[in-house]
Amino acid sequence: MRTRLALAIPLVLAACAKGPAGDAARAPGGTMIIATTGDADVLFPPVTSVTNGINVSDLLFCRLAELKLALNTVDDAGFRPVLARSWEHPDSLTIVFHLDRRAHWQDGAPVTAADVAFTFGVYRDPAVNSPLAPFLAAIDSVTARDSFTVAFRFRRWYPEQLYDATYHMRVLPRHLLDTIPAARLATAPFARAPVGDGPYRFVSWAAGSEIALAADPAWFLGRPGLDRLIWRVTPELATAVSGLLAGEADAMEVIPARGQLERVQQATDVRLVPYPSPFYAAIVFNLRRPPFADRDVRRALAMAVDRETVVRSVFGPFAEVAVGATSPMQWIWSDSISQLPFDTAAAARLLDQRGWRRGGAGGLRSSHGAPLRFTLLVPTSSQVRQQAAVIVQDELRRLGVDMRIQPLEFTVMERRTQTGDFDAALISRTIDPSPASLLQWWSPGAGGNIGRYADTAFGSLAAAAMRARTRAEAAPLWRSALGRLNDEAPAVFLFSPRNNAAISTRFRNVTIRPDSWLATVTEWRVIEARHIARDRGAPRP
Amino acid sequence: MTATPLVEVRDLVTHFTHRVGLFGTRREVVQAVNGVSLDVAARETLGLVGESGCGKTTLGRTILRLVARTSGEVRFDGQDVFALDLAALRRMRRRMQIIFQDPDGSLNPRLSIGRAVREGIEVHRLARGAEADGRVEALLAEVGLPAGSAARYPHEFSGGQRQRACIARALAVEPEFIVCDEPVSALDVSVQAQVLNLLLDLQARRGLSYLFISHDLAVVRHVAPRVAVMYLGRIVEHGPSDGIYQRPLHPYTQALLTAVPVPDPKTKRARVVLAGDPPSPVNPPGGCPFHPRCQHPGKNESCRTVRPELRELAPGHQVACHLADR
Amino acid sequence: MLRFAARRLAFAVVSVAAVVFITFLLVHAAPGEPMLGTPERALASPETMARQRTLFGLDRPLPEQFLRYARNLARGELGESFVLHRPVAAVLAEAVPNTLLLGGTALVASLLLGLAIGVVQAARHHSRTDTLLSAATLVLYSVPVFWLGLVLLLVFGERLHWLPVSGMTSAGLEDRLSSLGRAVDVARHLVLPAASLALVQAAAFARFQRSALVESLDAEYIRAARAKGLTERAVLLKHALRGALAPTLTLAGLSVPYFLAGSVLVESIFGWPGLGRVAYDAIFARDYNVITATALVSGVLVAAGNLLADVAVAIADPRVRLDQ
Amino acid sequence: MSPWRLAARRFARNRPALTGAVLVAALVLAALLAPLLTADPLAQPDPVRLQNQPPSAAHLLGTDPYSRDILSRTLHGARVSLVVGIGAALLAVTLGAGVGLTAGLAGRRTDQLLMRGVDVALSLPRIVLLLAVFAVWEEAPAAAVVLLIAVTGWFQTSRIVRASVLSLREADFVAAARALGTTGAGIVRRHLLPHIAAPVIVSASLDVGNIILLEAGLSYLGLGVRPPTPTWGNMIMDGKDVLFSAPWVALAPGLALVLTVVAFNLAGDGLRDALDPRAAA
Amino acid sequence: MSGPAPARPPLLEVHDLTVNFSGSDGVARAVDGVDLTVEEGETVGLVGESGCGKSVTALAILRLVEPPGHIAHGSSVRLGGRDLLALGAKEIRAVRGNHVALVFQEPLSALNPVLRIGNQIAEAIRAHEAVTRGTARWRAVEMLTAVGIPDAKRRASAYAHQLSGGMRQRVLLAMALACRPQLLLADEPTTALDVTIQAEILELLDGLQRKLGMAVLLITHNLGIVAERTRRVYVMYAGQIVEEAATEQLFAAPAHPYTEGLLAAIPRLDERRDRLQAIPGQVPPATAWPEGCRFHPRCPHAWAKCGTEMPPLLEVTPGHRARCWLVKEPERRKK
Repeated sequence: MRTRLALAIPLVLAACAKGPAGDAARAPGGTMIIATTGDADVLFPPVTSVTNGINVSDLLFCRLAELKLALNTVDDAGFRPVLARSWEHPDSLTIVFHLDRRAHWQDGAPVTAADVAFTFGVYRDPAVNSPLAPFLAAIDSVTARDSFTVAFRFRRWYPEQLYDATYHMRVLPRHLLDTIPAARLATAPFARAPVGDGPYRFVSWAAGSEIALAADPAWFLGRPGLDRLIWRVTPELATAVSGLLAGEADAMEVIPARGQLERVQQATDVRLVPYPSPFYAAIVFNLRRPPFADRDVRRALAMAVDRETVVRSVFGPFAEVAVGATSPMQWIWSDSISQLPFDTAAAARLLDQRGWRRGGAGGLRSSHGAPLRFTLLVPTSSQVRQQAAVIVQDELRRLGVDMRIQPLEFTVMERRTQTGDFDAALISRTIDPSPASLLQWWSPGAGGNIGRYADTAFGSLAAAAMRARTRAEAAPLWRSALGRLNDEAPAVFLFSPRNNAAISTRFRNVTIRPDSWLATVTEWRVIEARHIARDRGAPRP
Repeated sequence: MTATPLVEVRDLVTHFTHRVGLFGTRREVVQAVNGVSLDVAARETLGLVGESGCGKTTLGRTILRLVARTSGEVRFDGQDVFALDLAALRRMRRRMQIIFQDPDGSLNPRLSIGRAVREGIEVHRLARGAEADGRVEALLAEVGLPAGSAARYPHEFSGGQRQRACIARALAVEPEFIVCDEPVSALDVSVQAQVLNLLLDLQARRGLSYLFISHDLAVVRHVAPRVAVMYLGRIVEHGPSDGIYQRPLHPYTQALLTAVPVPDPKTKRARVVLAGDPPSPVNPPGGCPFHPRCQHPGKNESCRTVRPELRELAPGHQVACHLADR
Repeated sequence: MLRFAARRLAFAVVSVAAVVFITFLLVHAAPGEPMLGTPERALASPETMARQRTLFGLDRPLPEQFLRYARNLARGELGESFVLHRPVAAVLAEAVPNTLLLGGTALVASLLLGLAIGVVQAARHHSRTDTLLSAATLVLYSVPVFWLGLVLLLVFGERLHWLPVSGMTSAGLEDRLSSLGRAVDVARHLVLPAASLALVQAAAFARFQRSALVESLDAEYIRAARAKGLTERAVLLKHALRGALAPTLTLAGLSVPYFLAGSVLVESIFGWPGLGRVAYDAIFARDYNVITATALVSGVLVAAGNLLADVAVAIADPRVRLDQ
Repeated sequence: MSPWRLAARRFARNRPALTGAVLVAALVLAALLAPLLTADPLAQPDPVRLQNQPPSAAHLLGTDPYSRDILSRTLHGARVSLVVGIGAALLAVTLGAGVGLTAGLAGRRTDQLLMRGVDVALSLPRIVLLLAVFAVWEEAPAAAVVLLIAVTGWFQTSRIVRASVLSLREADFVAAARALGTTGAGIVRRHLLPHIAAPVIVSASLDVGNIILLEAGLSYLGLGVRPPTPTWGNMIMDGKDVLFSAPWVALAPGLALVLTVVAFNLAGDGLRDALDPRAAA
Repeated sequence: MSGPAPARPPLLEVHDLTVNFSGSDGVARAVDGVDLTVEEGETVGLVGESGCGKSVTALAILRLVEPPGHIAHGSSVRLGGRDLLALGAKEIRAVRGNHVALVFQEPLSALNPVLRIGNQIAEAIRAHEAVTRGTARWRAVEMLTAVGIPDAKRRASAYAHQLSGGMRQRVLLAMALACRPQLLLADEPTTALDVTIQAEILELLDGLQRKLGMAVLLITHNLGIVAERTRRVYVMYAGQIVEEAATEQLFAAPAHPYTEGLLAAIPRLDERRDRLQAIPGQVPPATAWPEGCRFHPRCPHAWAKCGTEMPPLLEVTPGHRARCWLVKEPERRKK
């Protein structure tokens, strides 16, 4: 559905949390129905690309280690062990993981170092064509030292080695996959009915309708708190919310539309659980085209946009004005990052100075007879962005700038921005917990740098930040880089929505890790007094 | 037969193919006219009688080349009608016209009577402007329609008046020959007489020739001195009306004549009642086409196998029956 | 009869082939390309995309692609979904029965309801009941199906809690129910989406049926039936309805495209996992093989509807039966 | 009195039909005058504080989630709906009449070819095609929507026209015209067209409602005419999320839509009754 | 021909039957004060041109007039003394097809095209008699045989379109006679048929009538049929009976100028006429019957009184009545 503002929690792992509290193991489990607007694509982690595919496979497959709630991607202390009981850095280019011998596949086979090495091979295989392969470029090799020891060898040193080694890959069962040609892996039956090593087992998948998982009581880190997780696909957001309010479903990852949020706010059996979202939206200028090559024009446009109004109008209280190319999920987010002020007078002066003067029909600015006019591409799939564009259009009109909105279908817009055939585009960027993702979008030559922004000052600040040994050292450097980006205005950073999960009040112990909302679901519990039909009883044969 | 026939029809055959069944998966050939020859002289009326489905209407339309013939020949004033190119045909059509049975269907409901009559005048550029208006008025008056009819539409007239309008339309191009295809059978008795009288008056005044097609033997007798009787696409008897009506030679004609109820309670006649329905023209019987229904006591094998040709049994009186004698 | 059947079949094959050809051209001529992931996460790098194009053969000239597709199709292979990483046949095998259940239920329900309303109106035609029903069917006929769906959902699902609002089954309860319980559960889920589709079409059928009946009530044979001393009920149901049934059945057969179109909207609103959803998602994801295959299936369904209409008419009206 | 005037009189006596016609006229007028009567449908006076306001003196039908005036948008939406509905219907019947006429008049082979083509076209799943085309169309201006709906919507009309040409060809008054020597073109102009006009007008007027519904459905799916241009379909979509808190947002365009379609159907039914040849006799 | 007054009341006695049709052009009085009687076993003709009201009269007898038409208050139709117009819906249904049956003009349209003909006959039987389906079907076949349909058992399962026109009319007769009615209303039963078939059907009807002893009201525009088949005749014009007489009397000495005109207007098979005597003008529309005598605008003898005063049915000779002032003032007849 076009209203699906999909949430895109990238590649994070779920569930591999620490062992259960003793009392919870004996408590009756219960069932959680998760309403969602989209189905999963495939449950094979290397190629899974859709939010729900990732969410589900996150619970089926484990990582070596897992980020803690704080999402500190730099320090080893930010991670907790999962498949790997422990790890060490014998030298600056190597990490050696010692696997937990209790870990086993759901068919009984143990999880071994050979599985890890095999997994690396699969992710890097061009025939698999995993979109995650580029993130593993810094890893040279993965070798099994013995059955339960595996060594990662890096091409160069950098502080986020552990993050890259653990975050992007989920370990796969070699013994079930090594007979399948690499090109067929994504379409093999395994990819739709996988056997994993995570807290949940795969039960069933009715395409377009429902995916069911059941707790693995023998999971090596302890039985999860909920017996069953069922994703229920309801393409229409309003219907999904209705189902939630009617008690047909228990939870939604995010409610992206303000009107629907307000409905949930008024409900008594469902509460909103806010958490930072992993993305931001921005109007990206194409610096290859005339008016935007001029830094002052860009700055003037940025200053003319009242981002506060945009955010309040589109989201009400449910979003933040973006402080830059980041989201509150990242540890670099800070109000201290320098931003251009909302100052229409200054913006007008700046444009006047650069020769864009009012005088055309309708008070339009022009320079040498050419009106100040551009077209903004907006995807039809995102209602909030369309809404934001309309408001920006109105604000720029008051400045004498004619911004035309061209709603385009997502894939079409993607093509146009990739090939540089656009003036400006209102894009949304999904980001990793690691600030290194900034470079993916804003460094020269990066595939995601659609506006062709190139700035050595920003580049060197980011490079310095990448080399910093600790988070404390890196944070100010990253913030300066973001400040520089704001100042250069290759884009107007509009907002970073605050996600709101909607979760039935039947559940307690609910915590949400921003990059992966079900990461701690093994800890969630149903309040016993509020068990309902689907929590009780056993399946009929 | 009269000298110098205006219309000569020789061995005319008209077959239709049409599709039957769901989605027309099967073809049928309807042998509507199956080898007819006849003549109509100038200023003469030839009556053509027969029951529904006998092919009389198709014959009339084929003569005017409104329907494609299968074989045979039609000559009008010596010219082969089917050999004419389109322009010549259009010129020829000025001279031969047709009047249909159903005055509702033969007038375009969306054209005023005046425009309908005017159509022929315009097509053949016989007059234009006020002169054409005058002609239309005169024609409408000639057929007995009240003044002011020209501006009115068919639905504002009664059946008889509409038939008058049709006659006026046909007369507009000043034809010499008119096929009258059941011109009065859709009309009420009292009106029927008006129209028949009109047709006879016009013939006398304008020197017209008619091929008068009807299923009503009494009407044909009234208008036509010469009559042809048609059965299953063929002429089975042909001759002067007095002869045919008083001494019909073909068993079919005999049956037809006795079947007509006579409006006189005192006449009681012996009736030849036929058995069964006329066979389908898709599949006409071999031999004499009438033999399956024929009540003639002398019916024999040759009736079933040999098709009788028209024989002249009295002067100008021909009959296609093996058994007929004078 | 056999020749007729063969002709019809050949004709249906040609129709479907045309559908496939046109759709194939359209979707391949479209800008954009198969999408990995959801719109909001542009995860795939340009290199990944390029590799994908090669893998799917999308870098080949269009005629070559079409020939390959046609060859595969001739062998009964529908190809693979680019986005879902599975055979298209499997995708359809799951979706089509659900759509058939929804559309079939809606068709039958709308036909029955439409007939009933039409009969009531014709029986009392020019009465106040007739006028009221006429107004009601006119309005219903003019309501957009998605609007009706939303209203039904909000009123009967969310406000009154009478019926479930989404999906085909009660999540989490399927394996707790007996098979009868499961059937009842599906039926309950079916009510709202089927009603949304059926009500609008029932109005169409009713309007049509009413006028067909009123017209056939004018027929001489109706007067003849009354003159025999038959009851009004027999006159209406046995004589008038039989004669007026054929056109309505034709309309029912020809209404397949309506149900297909409606299913795109209604399946979205009620989360019914059917063909309409598949088509809609595939179009936005540029999942070429799935789009073409949904068009193919739709074409087959429409052709089947047309055929059914013919058969229904042949049964209802002896005049169009093949002559013996 | 000419049959057209008779039909007009019958129409004028038909109360529901007249109501429909008056409504249609009022709609057309309102749509034409929309720019004069109402504010800019795109203006957002205060997108933070004036969102989803209930009807008030300033905004007679309230405001939408962008603080835009719903009355203004509904009236401007009428422009799109009417242009699309009427435009596509006219174009479709013109196409259909052209093809039907050609098939009816041409020889058997052309006729067969065209009609088999139409049969095939009729089994095209229109919605799938429209979805596909609209999805690929980068920007779908109203003209494109009109064109596409028309191009996929003329098949039935062509059948009706062809059937009526075939039966007219057999009519005695056409035979009479041929017997008078009227040329083919003259027969078409004088005798066929006026008769085909009636069913074509009826089919066009009844089509308008269906096309408006179709366009609304496409808009609702985010296809068709794109935002921010107001169409009833995308207005309903805008209001869907606030259906409970601000029902007027979706209600106004929804009611306008139903009313318009009802009006066209009433008028169309009336036209059919008025032009019915059986009644015209 | 008028015999002595019958001991019993006539089988059918229609009195002052008036049927109005209200339409947009005002009220049309399609049937206006018609009186007629039919004795048991008798064949009576009702003759007139289209639009004169003869078919409506037949329908009104069985109360089959449909809106917008309605039978006016004050009309009465008595069958064996029982007023049909006062019966309840159920009772009148028991009369239809049972005591009084109707045969229509167009056999194709009077037969339901989608029902087998055997069924249509059987249902007429089952509407009035408590017989099983099987019995009814068997009797239907019997009826079909009685009306001269060969191979009736097989034909019973045919549909109307599979039969020829003559066969269809036989089926209609079978349907009408299935319950052995006392009175048959035959509305132009042969008009749609060819003369040879018409003769067959009329012969058949004669035979059946004699066999069943029923009365027939034969409605037709064909004076030939009237002359050959009826004993008494009513002539209708513009919604009224204008003349009533024994058939021989009517043809020998018509009293009403309209009857006279009709007789003079038809071409005759048995004699050659030079010129037909046409009745001038048209039948007026039912919404605008002329004042006074309705025939006066077309009447060659009309004088002032005819335009203002409507004549009643005046007795010419016993049993012969005409609605014409000439009966009283014969001297006004123009030669």
